[in-house]
Amino acid sequence: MPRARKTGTTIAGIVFKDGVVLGADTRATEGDTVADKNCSKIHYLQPNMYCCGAGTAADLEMTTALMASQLELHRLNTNRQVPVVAANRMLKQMLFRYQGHIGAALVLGGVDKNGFHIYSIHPHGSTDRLPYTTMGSGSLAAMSVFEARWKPDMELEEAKQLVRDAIAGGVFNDLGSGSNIDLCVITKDGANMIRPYDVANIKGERLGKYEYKRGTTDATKIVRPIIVESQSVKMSRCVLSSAACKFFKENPGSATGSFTPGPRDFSATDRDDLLPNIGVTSLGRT
Amino acid sequence: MCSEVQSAQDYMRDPRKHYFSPYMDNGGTTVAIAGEDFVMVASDTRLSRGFNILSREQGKVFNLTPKTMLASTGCWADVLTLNKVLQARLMMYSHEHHDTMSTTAVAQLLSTMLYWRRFFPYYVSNMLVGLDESGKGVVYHYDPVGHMEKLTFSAAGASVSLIQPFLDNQVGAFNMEGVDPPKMTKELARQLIHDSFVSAAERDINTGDGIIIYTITKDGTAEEKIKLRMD
Amino acid sequence: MVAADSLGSYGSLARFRDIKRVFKVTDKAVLACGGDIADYQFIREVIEQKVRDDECGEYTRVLDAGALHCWLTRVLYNRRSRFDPLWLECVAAGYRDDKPFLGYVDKIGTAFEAKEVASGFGVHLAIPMIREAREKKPTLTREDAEKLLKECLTVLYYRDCRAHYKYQLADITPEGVTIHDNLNLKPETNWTNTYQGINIISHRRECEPLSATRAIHYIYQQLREHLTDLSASQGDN
Amino acid sequence: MKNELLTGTSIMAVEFDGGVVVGADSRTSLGTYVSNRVTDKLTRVTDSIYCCRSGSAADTQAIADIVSSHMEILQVKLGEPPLVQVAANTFKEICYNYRDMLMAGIIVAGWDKTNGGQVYTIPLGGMIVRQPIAIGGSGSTFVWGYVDATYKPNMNKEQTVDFVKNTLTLALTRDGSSGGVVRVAIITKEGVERRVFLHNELPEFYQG
Amino acid sequence: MSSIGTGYDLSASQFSPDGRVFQVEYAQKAVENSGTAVGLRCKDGVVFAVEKIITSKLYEPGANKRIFTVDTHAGIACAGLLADARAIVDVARIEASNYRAEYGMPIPCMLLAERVSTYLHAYTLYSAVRPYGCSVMIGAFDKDGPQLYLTDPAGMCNGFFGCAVGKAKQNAKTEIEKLKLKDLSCKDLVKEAAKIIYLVHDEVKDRHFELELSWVCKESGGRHQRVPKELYEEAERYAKAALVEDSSDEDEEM
Amino acid sequence: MSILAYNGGSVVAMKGKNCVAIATDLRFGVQAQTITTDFERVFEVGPHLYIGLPGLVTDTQTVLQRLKFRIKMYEMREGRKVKPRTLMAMVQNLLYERRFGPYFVEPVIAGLDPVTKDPYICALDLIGCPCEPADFVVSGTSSESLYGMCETTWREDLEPDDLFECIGQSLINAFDRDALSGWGAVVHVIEEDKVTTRHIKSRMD
Repeated sequence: MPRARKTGTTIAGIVFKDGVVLGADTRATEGDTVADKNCSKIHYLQPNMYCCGAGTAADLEMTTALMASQLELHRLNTNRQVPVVAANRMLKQMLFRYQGHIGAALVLGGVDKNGFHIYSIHPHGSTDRLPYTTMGSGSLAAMSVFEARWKPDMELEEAKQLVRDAIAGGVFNDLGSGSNIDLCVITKDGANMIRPYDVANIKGERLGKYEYKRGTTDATKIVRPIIVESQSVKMSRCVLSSAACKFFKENPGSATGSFTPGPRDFSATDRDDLLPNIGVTSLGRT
Repeated sequence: MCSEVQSAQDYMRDPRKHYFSPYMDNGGTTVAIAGEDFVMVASDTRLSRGFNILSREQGKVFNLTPKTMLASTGCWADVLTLNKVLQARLMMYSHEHHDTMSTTAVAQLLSTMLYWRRFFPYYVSNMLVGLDESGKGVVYHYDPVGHMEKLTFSAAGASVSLIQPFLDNQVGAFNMEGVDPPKMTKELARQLIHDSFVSAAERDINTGDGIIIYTITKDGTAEEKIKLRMD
Repeated sequence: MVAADSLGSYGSLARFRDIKRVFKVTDKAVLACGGDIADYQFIREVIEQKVRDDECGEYTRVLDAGALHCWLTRVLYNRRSRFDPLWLECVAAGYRDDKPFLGYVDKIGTAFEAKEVASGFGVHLAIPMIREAREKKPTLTREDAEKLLKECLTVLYYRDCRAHYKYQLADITPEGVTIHDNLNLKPETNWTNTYQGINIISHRRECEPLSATRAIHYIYQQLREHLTDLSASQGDN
Repeated sequence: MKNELLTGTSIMAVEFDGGVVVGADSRTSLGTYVSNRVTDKLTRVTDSIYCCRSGSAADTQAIADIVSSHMEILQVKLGEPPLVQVAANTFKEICYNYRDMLMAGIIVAGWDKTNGGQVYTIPLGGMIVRQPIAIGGSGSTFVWGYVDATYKPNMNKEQTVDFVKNTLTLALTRDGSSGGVVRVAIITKEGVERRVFLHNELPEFYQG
Repeated sequence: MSSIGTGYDLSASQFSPDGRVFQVEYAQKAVENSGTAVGLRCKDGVVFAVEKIITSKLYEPGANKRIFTVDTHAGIACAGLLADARAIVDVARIEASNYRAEYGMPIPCMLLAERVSTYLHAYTLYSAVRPYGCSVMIGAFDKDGPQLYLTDPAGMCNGFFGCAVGKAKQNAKTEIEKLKLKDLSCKDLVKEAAKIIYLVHDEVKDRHFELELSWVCKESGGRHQRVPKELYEEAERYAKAALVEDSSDEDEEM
Repeated sequence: MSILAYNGGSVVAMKGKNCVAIATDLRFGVQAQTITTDFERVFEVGPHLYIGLPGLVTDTQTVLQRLKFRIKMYEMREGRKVKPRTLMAMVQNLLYERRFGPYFVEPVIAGLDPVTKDPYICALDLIGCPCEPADFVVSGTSSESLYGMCETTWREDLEPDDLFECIGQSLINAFDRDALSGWGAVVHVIEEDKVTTRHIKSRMD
C-alpha cells in the first residue's frame, strides 16, 4: 500500500483525582516527511468522552467519526449518558472484525456514572483498562515519564503537567512525533479541550525574504470574471446573506441554537455538516 | 539488534528471524555553496536510527586539509570508516610528497576509493568542498559509488529533495525572467544555508537539532553553530 | 557511570540471571555490552589479552576509553564487512586524555560519543528520561546520575520483557574504577497502579448489568408503588 | 499491522474440596515491550465461573465476551446459574470452529452446586479436558516439574492458594513473557474472593 | 679441556672424544660474563635482583632492562647475551598467552620453564644453528604458589628456592645458602637480594651498576612487577649499610 | 515505482489574502515516456472551487466523474453551491468507501466559501485523510521538493499577483528536479470576483 498518511504520534491518558487527562502531539507524517504540522489527534466522541488516535490517519478519522455517530444514536435510544465501557466495547468489536487491517490504536478517555476510565485499544481489538497508558511510536518515551512520576489521585494541575511532560518526551525523542502538545481534561462537569496546550516548537524564522518581483514568471494570462447571470433562491432553508455571515464570523459567541461544536468545530453557519453523511455502505457497517 | 530500522514498532513485532543487513540510515543533511574566494559547507547535527535520536550534536563535516573539507551523510558506520581511510591516504601522501594534497587531487582520490568498493559500496552521499589551485571555491558532489560532479552549490543527504530546488532557484536563478545569478557573498550564502535548514527541519523528521557551518577561505576555516528545532 | 542488568535470556526463557556484562578494562576504561553473550565473552578475552600485552611491554600509557572505543569500532566494522558480525551493542565509558568519555558502538560499526548512551530498549525508555533530567539540571552530580540510572533500570524492568532486577553499576572516577555487583532494585518497584487495573470485562457488577431478572423485578416494584398510590388517593377522596 | 498484542502469560487453576482457585500473572506483551503490566487475565464468565486467558489478547477478550453474554442469556432461560461444563463447552465450540483464525489457550474454572469445583482446559486446537489442576500459557513450560513434584490432591483452601502463588511466581520469574503481580481468585459456594500479591512481596526463590 | 684445538668445538652437533659439546660450554661461558642475577623464593613470593653493569655513563637510567614480564603472574630475569635473552622472553610470552587463550587460566610456571628449556635445547642439536648464549630465571606465582626455575643454554631446567647466575655466581650462592629462605617475608627477601648483589659486586672491574629489583608475591596481588619505589630505596639503603658493615668485618679477619 | 508515480504529475495549492491559488504541471506520461504535455490535473467543480487530482490518471478521471455526480446531486438537493469543507467531506467518503482497494489519487482542494468567501485549501491522502493547514498543501511526485520550496517562499497574506509568483516559482523549480513532472504549468488564482488562469512556460524536458 503506497504511503497512506500515518501519524507517528505520541498519545497518552491518565486518571487523576477528579477525572481523566488525555494528551497528544500534533504531527502527521507521510514516510519521512511531515504532512501536517498541526493536526488534531484528540477526537470528540461524546461530551463526556474523547479519544486520541495513533496509526493510519484516515482510519482514525473515519473510525472516530463512525463511533461518534453510533454513540449519539445510542444516547438518543437509551436517553442516558453513554457509559465509556459501551464505547470501548463497540470500538473493540469493530476493530476485531477487521482483524487489525484498520490500523487504529486508540486511547479512549471518559467520565461517566461508573467513574473515570482510560482504555488503550489496539488495532487487533484488544483493550486494557488502566490508570495510565501511552500509544504510538513515542509511547515508550512517554511511558518512561509516567512510570517514573505517576501516583494515584493527583491534582488537576499536577496531572496536566505530567501528561504534558510525557507527550514532550515523545515530541523531542521520537522522530514520528512533534510540533505542539494538545491536552483534553474531562471531569464530571464536562470536557475542556486545550488546543494547543503548549507550542513546544516554533517554526524557525527566516533571515531572507524570498519574494519574486511581479513578472519574474513568464506566463500568458487569461482572466475569466465570474458573472452571476441568475440566482434562484429557494427559501426552504434560511440562507443568510453574506453580510449576516460576516457578522456571525466576527462574533461567533452570538450564535443562537443549543448545540455545542461538533467533531470539526464548524462555524455557526455549517449546521448541516455536524453529522457527515456516512454513506459507508460497502464497508458492511452494522 | 539494530540491523534494520529499529523503531519501537520493531520491538512490538512477534519474534521473527532477523536478517543481518550491513547498512543502516542514520539521517543527516549537508549543504554547500561556493563563492569566488570562499566556500561554505554546513551539516545538521542530528544522528538518528529509525525513530530514535542517537545524538543531537554529531557534526557531519570532516576536516581533511586546511583547504579541503568533506561532508558525508548516510550509514554512519561507513561515513566513519571512509573518513578514517581517507585521512590515512592523505597522511601517506604528505609523507611521500612532503606536501598536503590539493582539493582536486583529494576529489579524484575519493572518487576512486568509492568505486574501489563498487560491489559492496559505502552507503554514503558525500560532498567534497574546498579551494582549488587558483583559490576559487568549488563543490564536488558524489553518489555512493564514486560518480563525481563539480558544482558551485549542492545539497546532499536526507533532505536533499527539499533543499536542492530552493538552491537552484536562489543561487542559480533558474526559471526567473530578467534575474541573473546573484554575486555570492558570505552573508548571502550563510542566509541561504540557514533558511534551507530551517525549512528542512520543518518538514523532514531526519533533520533538526542544530547546524554547524564551516567557511573555508585562503586564510583558514571559521566555524559557527546554530540551534534548530529539536522535535 | 554505567549500569546494566545481569540477565542472559535464552529466547523468552530468563535462563541466566547472574551474567556480568560490565567489566573493567583498565583504570581508565570500562566496557559494557548488550546482545550476544558469546560474542561478549570473546571480545572481553581479546581486550584482556591486549591489556596484558601492554602490561608485559611496560607501556606507561594505559588503554583508555577513547582508544578502546576507536579500536572496537574498527573490529566491529571489519567483522560486519565480512558478513560475520559480532552481534553486540557496546558502551565504552571512562576517560580519553583524562577527560570524561562515553562512547557507543553497535554491530555495524555505527559509533558516536554522547553525554548519555544506551543499548537495546534503553534507547527508547532510558534516554528520554536522562535527557529530561539533564534539561532540568544541566550538571548532574554523581548522586543524581546513580539515582537516575537506577530509576531507568526500574522502568526498564517494568516495561521490557527481557530485563531483570539484579544489576551492576560501574563508577569511574579519576581515582579508578569500582564495579558494584548484584545490586537489587526489586524492593523499590512500585505496583500501586494494580488496583484500578481491574479490567472492566471481569467486573460487570460495577455498572449493574441490565439482566432480565433484574428488569422484571424493577417493573414489579414500580407496579407495587403505583398500586399503593392508587389505593391511598382513593382513601383520601 | 501484524504486531498483535499477545498475553505471554502464566495461568493456572486448581480444584480443592469446596471450589477452585484460579491464578494468573499480569503481563501483556507486544513483542518484547510490556504494554500492560497490571493486566487482569482472570475474566468473569458468570458470578461463579471464571476463565484464564492466554494467547492473543484480542481473540481471548472477544471469545470471553461472547461466552459471558451467552451464559447471561442462558441464566435467564434456566432461571439458575449455568453449569461450569456448559460454559467450558461453549468456549470449546468457538475455539474449535474458528481454530485457524484464533490463537487462544483458555482455562475455564468455576463452581456449581451439582458438581462443585471444576477445572477445564482448552488448549490451542480447541480440545477440552477436565483436570483437577491445569496450567497454561508460555510460563507453564517452566513449572511442569514443580507442579508434578509438589501437587497433592484435596489440599485445603489456604494450601491451594499458597501452591498457586509459588507456582506462578516461579513461572513469571523464569518466563520473559510473564511478570508483574500474581492475581488469584477463589471460587466457592459463597462466591468469589479475589487476592493480589504485589511483585515485590512475592516469595523469593533461587536467583542464580 | 684437552681437545680444545682439535676442531671438535666448531658445531653444536659434534661431541668431543671426552663427551663434551663445546659450543654449549662456550655458551655457558658467555653467561658468566654478564652481571650477576639472583632469584630468591620464599613462602609467599619470588624476588629477582639483577646487577646491571653500566658500561658507559651516557646510558639512560633503566635502559636495557634484564627483567621482563612474561604474563601478569610470571617474570623472567636473564643473564648472558641480552639480545638472545630478549628472543627467549618473546618465546615465553607467546607460550604464556597461547596457554591462557587455550585453557583459560594462567600458565603453570613448571610448564613455562619446560617449554623454554626445550626450546633452548633444540638449538643444541644442529650444526646450522648456535645455542642461545643466555640462561634465564623464570619466577611465577601460580595455583601451587611461588615457583622459581633456572634454565641454561644446554636446555637444562631446575626448580630452586634460590639461584644465581652470571659473573659472581659462586659468591652469590654462598650468600644465599646463609639465608633461611623458608621464613623470610617477601619484603625482607627483597632487601636480602639487594644486599647480595651489592656484596658480590666487584667495585674494581666494573665501577658502576644499576640494581634491578622485581617481585611477584601475595603483596603484589600475584602480579609480577617492579618493586615499588620506596621499597627499592629501602633495599638499596639496607644493602649499602650491610656492605659497609661487611667490609669492616673483613679488616678484622685480616 | 509506486502506483501514484506511474503517470507522474504534481499539484500545489496556497492561501493568500482573500484568495487561493492552485497550480498543476502538464505532463501525462507512462513511467519514463511522456505521452501528452497539455494534461491539466486541476478541474473546476464550482465558480470558486477547484480540485486537483494528481496520481494514477485513470483514477483521476473516475474520481472526477463520480465527484461531479455527487456534487450535482448535492446542489440539486440543497439548492445552493457546495462549500469547500463539504466537498472535502464528500471526497473523503468517496475515497474511504474503497478503504481496502483505494483510488490511487491524492486530491487537493482549493476554493472560496460561496457565501463567506473564506479561502480554504485542503489535501487528502489516497484513503481520505484530510489535512487543512493555514499555509499551503502539496501533492504528487515532486511533493518533497514542493514542501522545501513552499516552506521557504510562502508568506502570510500574499496579494493575488504575488501569490501567483510564489506558487509559480515553487512549482516550476520543484518539478525541474523531478523527472516525472514538468512540461509547463497552469496556475488558477481564485478571488472573490474573478479567476485568473495563467499558463507558465518552463523547460520542456
